[in-house]
Amino acid sequence: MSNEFIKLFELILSASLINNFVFTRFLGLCIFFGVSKKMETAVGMSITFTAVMMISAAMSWVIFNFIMVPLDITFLKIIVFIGIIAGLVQASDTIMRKITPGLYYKLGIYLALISTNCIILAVPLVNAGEKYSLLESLAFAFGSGIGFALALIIMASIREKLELADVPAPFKGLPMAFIVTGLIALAFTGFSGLITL
Amino acid sequence: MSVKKEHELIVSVSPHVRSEETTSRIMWTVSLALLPAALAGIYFFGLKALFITALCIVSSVVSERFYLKIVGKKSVVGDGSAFLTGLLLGMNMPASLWSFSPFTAHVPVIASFVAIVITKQLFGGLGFNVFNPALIGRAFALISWPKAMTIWNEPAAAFLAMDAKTTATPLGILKEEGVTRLIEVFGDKINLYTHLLTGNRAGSIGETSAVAILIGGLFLLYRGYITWHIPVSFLGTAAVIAWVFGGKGALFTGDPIVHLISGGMMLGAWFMATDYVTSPSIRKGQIIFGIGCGFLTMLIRLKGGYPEGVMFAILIMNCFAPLIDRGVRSRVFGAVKQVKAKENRK
Amino acid sequence: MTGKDIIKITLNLVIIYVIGGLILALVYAKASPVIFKNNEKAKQQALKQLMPDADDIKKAGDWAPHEKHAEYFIAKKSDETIGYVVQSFGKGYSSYIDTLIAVDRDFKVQKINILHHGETPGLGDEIEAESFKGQFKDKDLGHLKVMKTETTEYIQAISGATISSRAVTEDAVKNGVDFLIKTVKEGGTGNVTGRHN
Amino acid sequence: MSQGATINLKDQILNGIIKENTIFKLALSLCPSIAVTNNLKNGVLMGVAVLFVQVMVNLTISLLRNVIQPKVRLPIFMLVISGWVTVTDMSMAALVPDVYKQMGLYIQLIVAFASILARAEMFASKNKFIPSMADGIGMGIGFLFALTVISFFRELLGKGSLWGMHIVYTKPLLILILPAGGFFAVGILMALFNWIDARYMKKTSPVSH
Repeated sequence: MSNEFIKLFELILSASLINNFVFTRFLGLCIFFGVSKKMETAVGMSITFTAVMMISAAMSWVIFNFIMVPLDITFLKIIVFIGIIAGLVQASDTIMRKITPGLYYKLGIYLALISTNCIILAVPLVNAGEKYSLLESLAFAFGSGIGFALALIIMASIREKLELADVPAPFKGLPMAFIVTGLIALAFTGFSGLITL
Repeated sequence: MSVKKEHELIVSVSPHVRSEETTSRIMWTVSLALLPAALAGIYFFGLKALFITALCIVSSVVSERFYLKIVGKKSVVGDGSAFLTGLLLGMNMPASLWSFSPFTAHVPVIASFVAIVITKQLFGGLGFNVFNPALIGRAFALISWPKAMTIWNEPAAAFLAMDAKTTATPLGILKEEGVTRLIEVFGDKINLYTHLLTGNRAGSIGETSAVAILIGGLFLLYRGYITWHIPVSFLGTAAVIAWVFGGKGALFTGDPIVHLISGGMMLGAWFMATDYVTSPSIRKGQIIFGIGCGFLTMLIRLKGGYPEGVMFAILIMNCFAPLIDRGVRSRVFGAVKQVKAKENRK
Repeated sequence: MTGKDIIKITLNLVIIYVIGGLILALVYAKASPVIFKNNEKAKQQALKQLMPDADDIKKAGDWAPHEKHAEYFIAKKSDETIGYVVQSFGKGYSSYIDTLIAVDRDFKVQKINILHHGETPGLGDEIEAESFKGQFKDKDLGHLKVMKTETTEYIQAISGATISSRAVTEDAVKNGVDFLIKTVKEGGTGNVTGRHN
Repeated sequence: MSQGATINLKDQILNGIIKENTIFKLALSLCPSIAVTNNLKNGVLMGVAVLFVQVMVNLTISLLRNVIQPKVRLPIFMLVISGWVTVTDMSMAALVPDVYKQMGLYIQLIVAFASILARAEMFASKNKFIPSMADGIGMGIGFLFALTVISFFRELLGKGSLWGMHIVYTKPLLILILPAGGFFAVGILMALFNWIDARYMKKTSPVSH
């Protein structure tokens, strides 16, 4: 029992810090660079993203293991997973708009962006590939969400500081964002070897 | 231009820098404070150490000149910041790098370039860099040339000897073979402590002598260039974690002293983590920063893949420094707002 | 939107999805045997490389080092058993190192191969180098030990990568050989093959 | 007509490589592409895979543009894209199993490429067969070009080899094949592109205006 628990904890830690999707696998970069200009949007995106990630991972897991595996149609996983994500995003858009319009105005704008984020598709694909259990899948999704949130928030705070800086012209904007991300990735190498999965 | 730069700098780091102090005086004073530790390193590791340190300083200053010339900015090399970065970087390198078979003397040069150009100048120069330049230079070198950067010379060889024996650092022994073996290597516990305190042990050039670093650190503290917040919270957290979790098997059996005076802990806590530009500027934030550094250092040392975690810990906390500053500041503002709101309600 | 519209749109969607699904199924039907065959071929080749003398290498069973799925094989030359090949995992610095080990009938290591790992480039990845792998020739269970000093009797560690060296030697290879000795000797060779053939 | 078509084709292809280079200029579809560029072979194959998907998607959608109901066009685009990605995924698994082992996940993630959907929506759904194909080829080649350049530098400097063959027997800058170095490489190449662009624009602006 406690062994299980430790494994879940390690999964979360590994997905969020050691194998952070942004810093070690280059995923989610478009959104990462797009919404990390301001802290407020970064926080909004983080919350929405983690929530959608958990739900989509759970749904994908259930459909994959209870429908696709028995029917032997796992080769359709890309289409099915992207369909689940698009449907989920669309549904939560509609539901949020009706039930909590206040929250919708705060977080709804990020919903549309999420479906083009590769991390959200990568997580169910990894879950299916590694044959994770439901709990493990959820832990992995949560860790990945937290990792993305962490990356976004750190980046936003650094970019706010950079706004005052006199960055050389060719490096202004994205190139500099890449350099900063590289430096953060360099710092995060310190976590390597912490957990072997 | 350079006047304007200094002005900007002072604005951005105002909580520390007293207005009458110029940047250059700060830089030269910190360099002076580093001198005892650097001299101790040269004493123990010989001429090679001197060469490596000098190479780093020269490369840093040249890189800065070169870059400023290319982009057409006026030179601010006189402010001593490139010199300080070079000195710190040199002190963080193993003396064994001064070797021609295999050739590794290019490592300090490229590391200096990365430190000065990528970490500092691309961000718009001193005052705007997010990461400690010397530490990024070292991390870059460690990852690019992992072998060359982890060959450690035995200290106290002949001063002029060019090929000294290699050995493991105390932390390396601690990580792989445990504390009993470490004490065995040095004879007894007292011997171990004195070796670690004086600096008569393997390690980076400037990190070995805990006493020399402490002298420099206390000097800076006395002169008011740094405050106690970061070093004390850094070392305190590390000591507590080392004591509680550092032992084998049972809790509360670790040896905090060994952890505090080995590796780069002292140099990191007094000279790297306290860098004005890359640490939080508010006292409360500095304490959080120090605790984070201490925690991460011990996490990496005890659980991570590397035997030493000071460099990565400080770099990771550098990432968080703007966030900490923001959080602490906004909480202060938040408190004011609440009070005001209450008053308004009345 | 009228009811007719909805029906039309639904029909449109359904038809296109069905066609898409059919096309994919067709491609899958074509590709999957090739993928399967390629994987089998690659596996056979890897085995053959470890045991060049054998003319028949058959799977003998499964086992689970570090709770991972691994297989072991019996190598025969004109119907006489000349050795065994076992797959094993070692817990390395930042990954589980997937290894294949060939032993002769006296359970002396003949050759090892690293199938997959995620060790640090420049340090740990030297476990793939011939200078390291070559050391395993003719080592028996008692000599699978890592030394940091120069040695030919035991296995000499890669400088700067003791953890990875140990993971291969004292975890993957040693456990694999140990497992083989226990299963094959105690279970009896005939027994193991008999069960699976 | 054929004359016009070729000029158009050339322009469109050039547009994709330089002016609207997906990676260096538009900064789209960065994620899986950069992850696989630590060696030339993977980088080029990834570029080819994307080129193939982009062209096929453009063709399919251009063919279907009169059949698709506008209200459900996005789900249908997604289906077309993921269908072609699945085809690519399976073919690569069958044809180049050793490469596929290293970058399978990233091939599957081509689905989430914003640039492919964007071209389908902006261009292929409104244009005829041949221009759509030219557009797909242009964008795809631009992409392939960017990945080739990035992976060329990363493998040469990081591993001292090209396409798996050793050029120099040391690893000059190992960091470049690691994630941190990948970010540096892309950032510096982007800045270089910006710089060339700025220079080039300055030189040609008196002519073009």
